[in-house]
Amino acid sequence: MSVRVLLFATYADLVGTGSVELPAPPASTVADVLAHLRGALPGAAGIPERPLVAVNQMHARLDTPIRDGDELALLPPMAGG
Amino acid sequence: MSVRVLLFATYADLVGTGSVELPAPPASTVADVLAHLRGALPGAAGIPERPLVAVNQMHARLDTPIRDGDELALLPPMAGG
Amino acid sequence: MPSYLTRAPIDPTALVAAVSGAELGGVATFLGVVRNHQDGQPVLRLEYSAYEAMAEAESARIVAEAVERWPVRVALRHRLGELAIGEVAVAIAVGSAHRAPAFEACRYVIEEVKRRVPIWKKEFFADGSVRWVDPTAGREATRPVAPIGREV
Amino acid sequence: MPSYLTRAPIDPTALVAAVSGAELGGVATFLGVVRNHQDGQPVLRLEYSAYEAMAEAESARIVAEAVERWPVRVALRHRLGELAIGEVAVAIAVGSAHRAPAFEACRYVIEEVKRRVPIWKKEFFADGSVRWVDPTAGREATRPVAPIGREV
Repeated sequence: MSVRVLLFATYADLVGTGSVELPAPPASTVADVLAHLRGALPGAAGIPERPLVAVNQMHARLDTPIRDGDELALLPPMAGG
Repeated sequence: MSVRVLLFATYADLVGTGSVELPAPPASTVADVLAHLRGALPGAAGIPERPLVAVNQMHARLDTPIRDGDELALLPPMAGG
Repeated sequence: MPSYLTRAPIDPTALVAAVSGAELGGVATFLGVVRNHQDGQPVLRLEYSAYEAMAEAESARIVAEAVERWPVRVALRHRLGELAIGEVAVAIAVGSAHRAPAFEACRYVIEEVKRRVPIWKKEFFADGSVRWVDPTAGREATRPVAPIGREV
Repeated sequence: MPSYLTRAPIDPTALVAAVSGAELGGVATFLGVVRNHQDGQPVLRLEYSAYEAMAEAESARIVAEAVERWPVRVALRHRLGELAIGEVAVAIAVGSAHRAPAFEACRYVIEEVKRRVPIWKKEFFADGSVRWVDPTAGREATRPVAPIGREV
């Protein structure tokens, strides 16, 4: 299956892109996709071990399961307001 | 000595005036002046037993002493805001 | 000394500007607006009156207390005279570098204004009746506002 | 669905009007304003960016939570793009028949916006340097925002 990973702010700067499409085996979690990302893109090594994440535009956790076509976002510390 | 008594809102309506000058013996308190007012002006009977009071534009108490020339105000329940 | 009472419509934007500054990050405000009903009865308009000299002095004391207690700037304005439904009766703006003190000081000022500033409100109802508002009605008898004595 | 994000200057008066009503007596607002300094360094301007689809959705969820928890009307707007010192970055207006819920809901919304809405801020300093703001810097590592799972 396939997952779209979105990167923002410092994370996008680190990786050099704001969006990447990654393949993922069935029964993957957010943590699995994140590990895959670190392997695929060297800049991703600078992302913290346990970043804030969102799946399909809702806050999620590292053990949240991922389904085909999901949108996974890695969120640097938020600074709105 | 002499005290100026100010009345507002419902109390002014009850007494029929917003201001009255009253004589007061030395060592009078707010309560003494209030008792004198009730005797002097029939409408003052409608003022509660223990109204809110101010002396010289500061919140005061019934046992606050009164001095010559003081301005004593009887304050109905406040409704600002 | 600024005047805390006004007979002209209150412009909340001007109060916000008065407490804003390049070094301040947050502004909390409270606006008290004339409602169209009271205890279920339709209100047409209101008339606010005050013991003006004391209302100014007590407002100044409340603002001074807030500024002493929190790192804030405070603007306060209360309207007097006749007000229509929807008009602003009281406006408070509090600017601070941080939001917590801005909220706390703003809340403090409106609570103390309601409790301590000698202002009264006459309601004109749709049926032609008129009534002085008594916020303590239904509660126990009026109690002293604060045990503030004076030097003797 | 209203948009909670805007690239145009925010007009707080319009937000207040949106939550006012003839039956409501109080409006609490909070304005977040761009400060001219950060950790002692002079800031020239800011640039806000967002994960826009999620920022809209999360803002809607926060407003829905406030409206469910308190008897209030809520308006919320967050600015994106480049902002000058003194400009309003976020504005919240909460109307209610009573002031306590207006204050509480207003505070709730700003706290949750800061905690949960994916918006980032780039600071441009007077010395030419640029920095992404990290409000968690100096604290322990980032923690999950909320233990929100999803149905599986």
